[in-house]
Amino acid sequence: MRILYFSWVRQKVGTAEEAVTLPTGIATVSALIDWLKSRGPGYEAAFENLKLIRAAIDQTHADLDASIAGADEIAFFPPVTGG
Amino acid sequence: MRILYFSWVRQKVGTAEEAVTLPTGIATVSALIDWLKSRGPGYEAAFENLKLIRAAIDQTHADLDASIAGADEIAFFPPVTGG
Amino acid sequence: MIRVQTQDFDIGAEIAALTHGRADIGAVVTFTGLVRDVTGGASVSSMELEHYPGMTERELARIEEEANTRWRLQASLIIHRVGKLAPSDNIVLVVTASAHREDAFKAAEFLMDYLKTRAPFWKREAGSEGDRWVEARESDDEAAKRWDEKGG
Amino acid sequence: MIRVQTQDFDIGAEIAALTHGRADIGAVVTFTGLVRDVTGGASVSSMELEHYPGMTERELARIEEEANTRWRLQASLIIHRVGKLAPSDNIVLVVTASAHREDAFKAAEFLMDYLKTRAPFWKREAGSEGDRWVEARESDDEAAKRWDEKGG
Repeated sequence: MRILYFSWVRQKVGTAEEAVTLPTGIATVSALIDWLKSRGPGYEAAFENLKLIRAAIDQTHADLDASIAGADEIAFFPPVTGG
Repeated sequence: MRILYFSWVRQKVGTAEEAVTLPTGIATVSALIDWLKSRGPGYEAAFENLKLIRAAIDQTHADLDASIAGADEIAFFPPVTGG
Repeated sequence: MIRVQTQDFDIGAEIAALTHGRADIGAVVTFTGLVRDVTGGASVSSMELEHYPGMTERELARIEEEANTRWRLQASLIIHRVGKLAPSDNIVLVVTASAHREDAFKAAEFLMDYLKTRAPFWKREAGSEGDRWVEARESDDEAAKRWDEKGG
Repeated sequence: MIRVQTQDFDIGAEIAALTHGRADIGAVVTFTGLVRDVTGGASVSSMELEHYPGMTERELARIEEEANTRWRLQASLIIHRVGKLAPSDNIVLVVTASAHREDAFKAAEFLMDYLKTRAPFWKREAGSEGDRWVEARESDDEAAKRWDEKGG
């Protein structure tokens, strides 16, 4: 599974993109975040305040309780500020 | 006093502009219209339906019951259709 | 700024002139009105725009001033053409510039609603049903009325 | 039509391309967003626009399709720039064309409100207070929410 990070989430995590192999039992975006946070202080800092985190599954906006079953690409980013 | 006519009011009256000397006692736009209607069938046709008549006194929108005292220029026209 | 003219306008050039050297503008809204070749089922081959010289300029200036009182605008522009026009020709241009989009959008809508009901222009269409004066739309009166209630 | 690009756009040329040869268009509304040199009290010397390639295009296409479902549009266009920008540079252009002004205005406002809350772009400003990621405005969320209730 590919994980992408944008804006300050990318900066805090320290990478724009990575491929991960998830342990079994991780079924939702939230569970994925919990697992990522266990991987180091950069992840912990990035996901400290979940109110500021938005997610997309396969390039479509998704809630944090959405299922990630079958997903190829998950992205994390702050609320958007374009326009 | 100058009287101006626009759009189909102009066409029905048969002139775009005229100078008139009003008899005494004509105090409002309505009274002016009544007096104009007495001047011929063109005027009568133009002012047949007052719901379709708008007026301006010295280039400012005015109601039909507005006073014309001291006015230099009165204009009559249908509801506007620009834009 | 207001202009009444027979010649066409260049929207890009007008925006550029209005915003040139201004880095306090975050939002520009334009409205362009064009001649359609069909109105109310009748085909239109040409249109003649009559106006009330003098009152037109005063009324447009008044409308623009009112918009600038109601919203925070960095700049605004109204151009209205008169004379003979053909289908797809430009008729009117409204430009509003503001720090934020809300003000620019609301002011542009307001300007158009007021212009449609208060600026002394009259359209005459020539086409499949002969020549006819365009009738005022009730929906324009209603659109203008909504600004009486809410301040913006 | 949607485009994500680093280069600037020419509003007049974009409108002309969109409306060329179309005499069924009576109203064109454009919204242009520009870089301001001051935001939230801090001066801005440059701006960097990051985006999510792939999702950006999908999301913009989705937003445009939704606008075309809600209103009768003859044509629509969204252009959003990415990369490094300076104060007074263009950021975004939305164009809507319709027979009547109500549809064109509403659709343009809707497109901007949705773009502001759903399209994956992030602004980073450099200026008097160092570099900082622009924070999302609550007023943008509220602006987007109003479209949930009324259908248009």
